[in-house]
Amino acid sequence: MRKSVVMVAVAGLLAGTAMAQAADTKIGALMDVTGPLASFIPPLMNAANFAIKNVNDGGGLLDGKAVLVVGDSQAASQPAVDAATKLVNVENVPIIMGALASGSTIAAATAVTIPAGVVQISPTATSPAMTEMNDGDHLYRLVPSDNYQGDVLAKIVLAEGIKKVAITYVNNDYGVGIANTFNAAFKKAGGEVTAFEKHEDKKNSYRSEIATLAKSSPEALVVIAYASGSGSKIVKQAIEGGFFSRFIGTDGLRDDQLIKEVGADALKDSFFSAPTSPDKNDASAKLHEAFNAEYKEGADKPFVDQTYDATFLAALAVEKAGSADKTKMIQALREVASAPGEVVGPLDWAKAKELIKAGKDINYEGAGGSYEFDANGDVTGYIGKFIVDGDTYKQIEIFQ
Amino acid sequence: MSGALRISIRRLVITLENIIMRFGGLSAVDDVSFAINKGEITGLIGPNGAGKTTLFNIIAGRIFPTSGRVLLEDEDITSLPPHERSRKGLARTFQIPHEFGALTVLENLMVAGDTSRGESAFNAVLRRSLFQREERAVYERACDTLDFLELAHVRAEKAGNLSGGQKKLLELGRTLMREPRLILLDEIGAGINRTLLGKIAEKIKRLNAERGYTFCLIEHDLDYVSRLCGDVIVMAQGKVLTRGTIDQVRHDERVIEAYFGGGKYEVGA
Amino acid sequence: MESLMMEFINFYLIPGLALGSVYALGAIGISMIFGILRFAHFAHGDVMTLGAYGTLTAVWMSGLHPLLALPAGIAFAILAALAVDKVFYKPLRDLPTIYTVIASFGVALIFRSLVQLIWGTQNEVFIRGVQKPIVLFDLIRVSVLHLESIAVIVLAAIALHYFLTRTRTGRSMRAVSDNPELARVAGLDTEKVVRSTWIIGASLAAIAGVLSGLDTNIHPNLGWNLILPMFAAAILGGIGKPMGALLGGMVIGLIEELSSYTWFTDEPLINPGYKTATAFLIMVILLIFRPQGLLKGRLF
Amino acid sequence: MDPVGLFFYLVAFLIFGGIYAILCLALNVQWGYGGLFNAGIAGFFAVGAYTSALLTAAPAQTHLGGYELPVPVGILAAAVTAGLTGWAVAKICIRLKSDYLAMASIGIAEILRMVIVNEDWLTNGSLGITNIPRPFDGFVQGRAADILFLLVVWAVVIIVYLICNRLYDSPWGRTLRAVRDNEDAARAVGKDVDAFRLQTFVIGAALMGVAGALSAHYFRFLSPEATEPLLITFLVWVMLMAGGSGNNKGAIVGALSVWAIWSMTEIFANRLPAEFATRSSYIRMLLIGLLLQFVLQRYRSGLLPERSPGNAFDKDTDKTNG
Repeated sequence: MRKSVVMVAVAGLLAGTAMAQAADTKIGALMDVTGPLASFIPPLMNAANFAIKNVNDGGGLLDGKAVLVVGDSQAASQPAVDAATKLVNVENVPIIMGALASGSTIAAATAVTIPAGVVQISPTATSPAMTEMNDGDHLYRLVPSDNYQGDVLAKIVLAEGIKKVAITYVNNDYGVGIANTFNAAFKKAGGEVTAFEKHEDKKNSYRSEIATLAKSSPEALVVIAYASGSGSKIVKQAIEGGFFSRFIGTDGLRDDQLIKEVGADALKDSFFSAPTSPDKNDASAKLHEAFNAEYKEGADKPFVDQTYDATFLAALAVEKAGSADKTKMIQALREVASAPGEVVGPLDWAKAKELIKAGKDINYEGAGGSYEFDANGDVTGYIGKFIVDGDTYKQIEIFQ
Repeated sequence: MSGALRISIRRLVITLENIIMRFGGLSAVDDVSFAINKGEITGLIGPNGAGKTTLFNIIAGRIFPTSGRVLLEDEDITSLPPHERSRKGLARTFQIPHEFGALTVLENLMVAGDTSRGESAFNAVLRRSLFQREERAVYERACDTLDFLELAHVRAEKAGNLSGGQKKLLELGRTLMREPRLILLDEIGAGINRTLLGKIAEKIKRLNAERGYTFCLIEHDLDYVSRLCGDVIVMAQGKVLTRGTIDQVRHDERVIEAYFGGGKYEVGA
Repeated sequence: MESLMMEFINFYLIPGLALGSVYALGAIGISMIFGILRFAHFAHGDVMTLGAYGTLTAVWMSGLHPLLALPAGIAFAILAALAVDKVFYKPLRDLPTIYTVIASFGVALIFRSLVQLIWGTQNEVFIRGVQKPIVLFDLIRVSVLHLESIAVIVLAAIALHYFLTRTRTGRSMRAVSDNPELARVAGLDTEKVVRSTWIIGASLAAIAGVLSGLDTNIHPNLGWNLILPMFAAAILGGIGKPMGALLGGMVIGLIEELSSYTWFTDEPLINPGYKTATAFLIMVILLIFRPQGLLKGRLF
Repeated sequence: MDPVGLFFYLVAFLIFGGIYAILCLALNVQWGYGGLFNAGIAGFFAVGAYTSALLTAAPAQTHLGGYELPVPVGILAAAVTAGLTGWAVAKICIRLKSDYLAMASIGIAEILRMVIVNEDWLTNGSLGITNIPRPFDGFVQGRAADILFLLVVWAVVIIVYLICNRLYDSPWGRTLRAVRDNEDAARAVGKDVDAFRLQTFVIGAALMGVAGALSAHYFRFLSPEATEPLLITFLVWVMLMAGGSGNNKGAIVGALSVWAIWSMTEIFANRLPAEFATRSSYIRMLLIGLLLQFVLQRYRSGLLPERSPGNAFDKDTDKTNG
């Protein structure tokens, strides 16, 4: 019986592959669909699909259509490696967008994509460890390393005139990275940190932690956590207990979910940092409008911009390379992402395809930044300062 | 009590001294002292709840008495765990068959043999030649036991699939795998058919007569007891009521009282 | 001194009790299922999740307050529990419990996937915005929800106690839990007892799910994240003892909250990262030294 | 269809399959032979993984260790520390009965997970350990390195299989199965039940540690989600039940077939239309849950049920043994 299951599996595999048109080109995507980050994924999946849709609406990829093949990396090493193996070996994708969590991104890269010579672009992985990795130039990311956002956030907080804060951060690769940098930078610049405590994700009550954090009366609470995880609960319980009224968060907290759970009124003194696009670029607004027209909601969710950009960049790299040959992707990606070249933005697939066809150099300026990769595949990027405005967030300042 | 006078100290296998066993507020065994004679088949009878099985469990070490002492010949074994008593030659069967269900009949017997070298995980993996001789001896003893019990035809069967009577035989067989000094049989005849019952009785008699094995058995069927036991101990409500030959105890007023609550009946008639 | 005292009550004690009441409501079901059906029900947390989502749907459709829409969620959870018992657990009942335990693990996976398929993975909330606490005598600040939670648990305890001691089914349940062999001999209707167990367990789980959802938010992992502390609570209270489970839940909730209180120094007693570990530590210690639990539950 | 790609997928599939096979064999020693309900597999797996990673990784400021020891040393050390952890756990709770042991072992595994995630100085906490080498790292580059690693993994699987088989087919294994089937009777025939359980638990835990070490070397990266109980504990239980507990071949067959289902269902899921891109993953989990129920109800003794090892002496006596 088991044999027949395997047989059917193989048969289905062959049939499935035969179904895809010969001229279509696959783009791989590693998404943490199930597992602890599941609540983030639906808008991000829409973002990736939207990028592919834009490609296909704007003339398609190479001589056919672009097809997104998703692997479920479940925010853990083992499924990430398994999913990446399938993308690389079974689906033969020339380039991979993802994964989201640093852990699954690193595991997929070191065990699968680097040895196989496939370029991987993570939209969100922030772990500093990725900078020094011996990746043969195969691993890129679209958000600055934790070291960067933490530093900038420290500057933003001090610029607000806040000298004394308490910090709580979620104990995962995201929270620990940013919190450590922020803590160091803030102290170095003369700020005072009254408490620096990690917390577990997934708990229902953080009240005792918050009460402890509130000792020695800090002016504000820095919450480095996801809004759909512990972040909203902490903010809500801190307000209910009357401990804090002012919160400082990063991109993980800057989520409509927070406003949905806490309400805009309670957040009027709070501010947030998040990677953003340069000042004059209206790419973000443009993308959000189109995105919301397509999916009704979700453009403001964290990491939507970066996920869209990563997918779009992957497609651009393939187009630039002129074929789905994975060995050409490093050079092609660097060319389409960096200056010099004619600037293209989100939704501009037709224009980009035209330019590439004409042999012109292009420079993708995305909704989430301009993505000038350095030698390590990192971006310096821009960090925006956001405040709550009605049901959503408003960017009020940009730092580089 | 004449039996006790007959024998010298050296012929006692098990001696119980003032055994008391309390569960919560209840005394299951209340100050019991007796000895079991070597080479005999001693019966332990009494109505339900008399404390017979509790006493067996105390002798076998499955539970420890609240107070009192258990001697194996001259050695105090009161606080010895059951497996160490077993190694000293105290073998037992259980009221409800306790077979090793997923093991074959042959394995059930071999497990009970003395395989101390082969029971080292290290030897099992790296020094297998070390226990081959020991294993061979245990195997042969198991085969002989199977032949003796007429179970050889089911030797490869899983013990869990045997009939109730066959399981009882198997339990008996397990007690024979090491040289036993005393075999405790807890209702070996319960719930099995007449034919098999006769067969088991015959085996016990032969083991006693031919090999000189000592038995102590709990039994409800007094006819059965009368066929096997020269010496019978009667218990009721946690105490020893009397002791003697089966004919003596059958007509003892106190025994009749204990079994039937007063009426003038002959017990087991 | 007084303010310290108040701080303790407001921010550690009452939240601890509120958290404990969620654990307790879940643990009662686990304890009863363990006592009567003899297996660790790993899908119990996901029954909570179903109850919360069922209530949420009723709130969306009717616009009622979540506590008024609760019966819909309870009915949904009961239905789901009875269905999986019939289809997945009952065929395995005569086998070693490991089969049912593994089956319940699979059921947990099925429930969670269904919730993700039907309702999606994003967090949902019953009530938007911050609930301002009630302030009494300028000293005690309690959130309405916490009062509600504590009231619900008191009501549940009274109702359960009444049911178990005064009704025939309730007494049968206790009998089966205390001594299944005896109960079978006495000719109790085991299937009815099993059914009642699921009904009560699922109802309380649904209530717990809704309370948890009111306190924070509703998401597909809501119950799964609570399952281990609830097991700890059930064991703490003594398996098969509903009142013990209730007590156990309260104790676990309190200890989790109090473990990070600044007891002796200005630092939290235990690094908040280890908050959950305290529950497990208590469970393990108890299993070793007093496996029958606080209220002398059954041992298997 | 690219045969080279399929070949490398098969290689990766068999590496995972081999690691799961070791876990399954280890659980088979504990549950199949010994009847011990260990629900904390992930904990021993993690101890092994971290031990080997810390000993063999490149030096780093962020965590302890980084001694760059040879990988085989790391794997052996993993077996030792996981075994010691198993010993400590068994010392405390081996007397607990079935479900209680399960609860205690889950609790301990969770505590271990929290230690790993919280003690940054030791494990670099949630940021994890990078630059973990594979054996023979210098020899081959790129995808071909996977083939070499596959050989290493299956060499370990074969060694573990041989160890388990010898344990099974010995008085030790026989006694252990007797302890599993009936504790009281085992005591009554002179077996030190607690000692056997302790040994079983330690051996199983050590083998789980080996599997953990191999996975760390395969990923070259280790972070606390490696202890995810759904993927380690639960899946391994399903594999053993499906394969046949008490049967070593069954353990390997179970590991490979359940892993095939787990991994290959995604390839189908990818064939669904784009609207299902997110949902297909949930559907996949749902199907796995249902499939499990099917296996439990229809194949409850597993694909290859337990068999007695037979007796070497029987050959020269008679032929009744089957």
